[in-house]
Amino acid sequence: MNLNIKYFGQIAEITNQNEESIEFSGLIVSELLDVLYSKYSDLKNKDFQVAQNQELVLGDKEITGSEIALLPPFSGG
Amino acid sequence: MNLNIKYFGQIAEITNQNEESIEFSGLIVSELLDVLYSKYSDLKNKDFQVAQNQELVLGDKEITGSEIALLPPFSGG
Amino acid sequence: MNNKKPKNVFKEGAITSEFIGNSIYKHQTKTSIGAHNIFLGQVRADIVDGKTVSVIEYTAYEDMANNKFHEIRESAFEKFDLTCMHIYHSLGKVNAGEICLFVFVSSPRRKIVFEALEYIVEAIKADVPVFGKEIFEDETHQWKQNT
Amino acid sequence: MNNKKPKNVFKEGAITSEFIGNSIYKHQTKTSIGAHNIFLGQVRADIVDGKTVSVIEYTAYEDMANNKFHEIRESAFEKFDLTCMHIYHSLGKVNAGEICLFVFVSSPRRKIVFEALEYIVEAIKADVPVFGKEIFEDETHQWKQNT
Repeated sequence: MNLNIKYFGQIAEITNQNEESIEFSGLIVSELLDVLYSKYSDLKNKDFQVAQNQELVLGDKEITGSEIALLPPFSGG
Repeated sequence: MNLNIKYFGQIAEITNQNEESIEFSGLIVSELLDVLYSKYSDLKNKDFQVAQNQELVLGDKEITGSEIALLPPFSGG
Repeated sequence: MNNKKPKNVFKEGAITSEFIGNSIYKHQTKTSIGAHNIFLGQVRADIVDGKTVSVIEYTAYEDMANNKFHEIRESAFEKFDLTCMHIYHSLGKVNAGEICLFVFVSSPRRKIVFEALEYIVEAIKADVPVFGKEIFEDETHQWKQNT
Repeated sequence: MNNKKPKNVFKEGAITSEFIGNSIYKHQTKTSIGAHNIFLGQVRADIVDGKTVSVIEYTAYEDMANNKFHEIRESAFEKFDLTCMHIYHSLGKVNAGEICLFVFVSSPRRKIVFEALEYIVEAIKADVPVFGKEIFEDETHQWKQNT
């Protein structure tokens, strides 16, 4: 399936873009991360969370095709 | 000795003045209160504290001649 | 200037929103501050036995009150790592909806301002000889009790 | 108006003291309020390895952030007897000394506002996807970490 992935903060500095489409044939979040790690090896050293449909998800969560975002540590306020 | 006594809030409504001089021959706060109770009998039903030299004192405190104040419950803010 | 001399915390009448805004503005040159916390006491139009409070008239044992405000101030600076602290309290008449108490604390970090502000406001309520006369629309009154 | 639709909490650039003063002013018609509590986050000119932060540039996952602000708002109204609640957060560049977060809660009684404000500010820091880029005077930067 075709996924739209958003990047923020220091994650977007590594990917060098704020968003992109990726063709994904796996099932769960950790498989998507493997795809991204192979594309952007510097991501491996970064602290981030994954949101799907604007909710934080863990690695075993099924990818539903909704909007995915990679979120570095929050630092509002 | 001659004492200057200040009244505030609902206490001043009973004494009908904000301050007065009283000639006092006793030693301690509770004796002064007896003098004031006999002058203003409505004071007996009122909740108040006594300050001497701007510090709260109890009935057994010696009267030193400094400024005395009768303070109803605080309600700042 | 002698720092030990208590400042006069009292202001005649209500504390305006312009005064508060201006006080916030003045802190923008203090760039070690990361967090401000502000408490505002506002006069409530309480309804008692069918009558509505329209004004609170504040009086105080002013000398003792300013000494108590000063003690609270010193003790808050000792307990908490505060950059600034300001207290203003109204005297005289303040209408329902207007502000009668303004407490403003600032610190590099937020956890400190929360603790400090609550400490200061509770101490003011408990220890400072200020007296509020709640005047109803029909000119009768009752004396405010803090709870 | 659909109350369930998240409002936009974000403002471009710094939150001014005039805006805050005006927001306080607007609450003077709400005469059931007895206590306001305001938190302001201000950008610190922190010094890191000899370099001074001059600006924080905020970005956010805006849709998710507004949803999270909305959830925090709903949960605060459920937990605490609040009359009003307002949250504003900056996006884009905010200079050292300027205000980037304004949280304003009001209630009939003071104990509630202290609890509610701290709850809301901590939830914002923990749950809302906002990212602060601390830009130094020499144009280099680091990413802000909340503590």
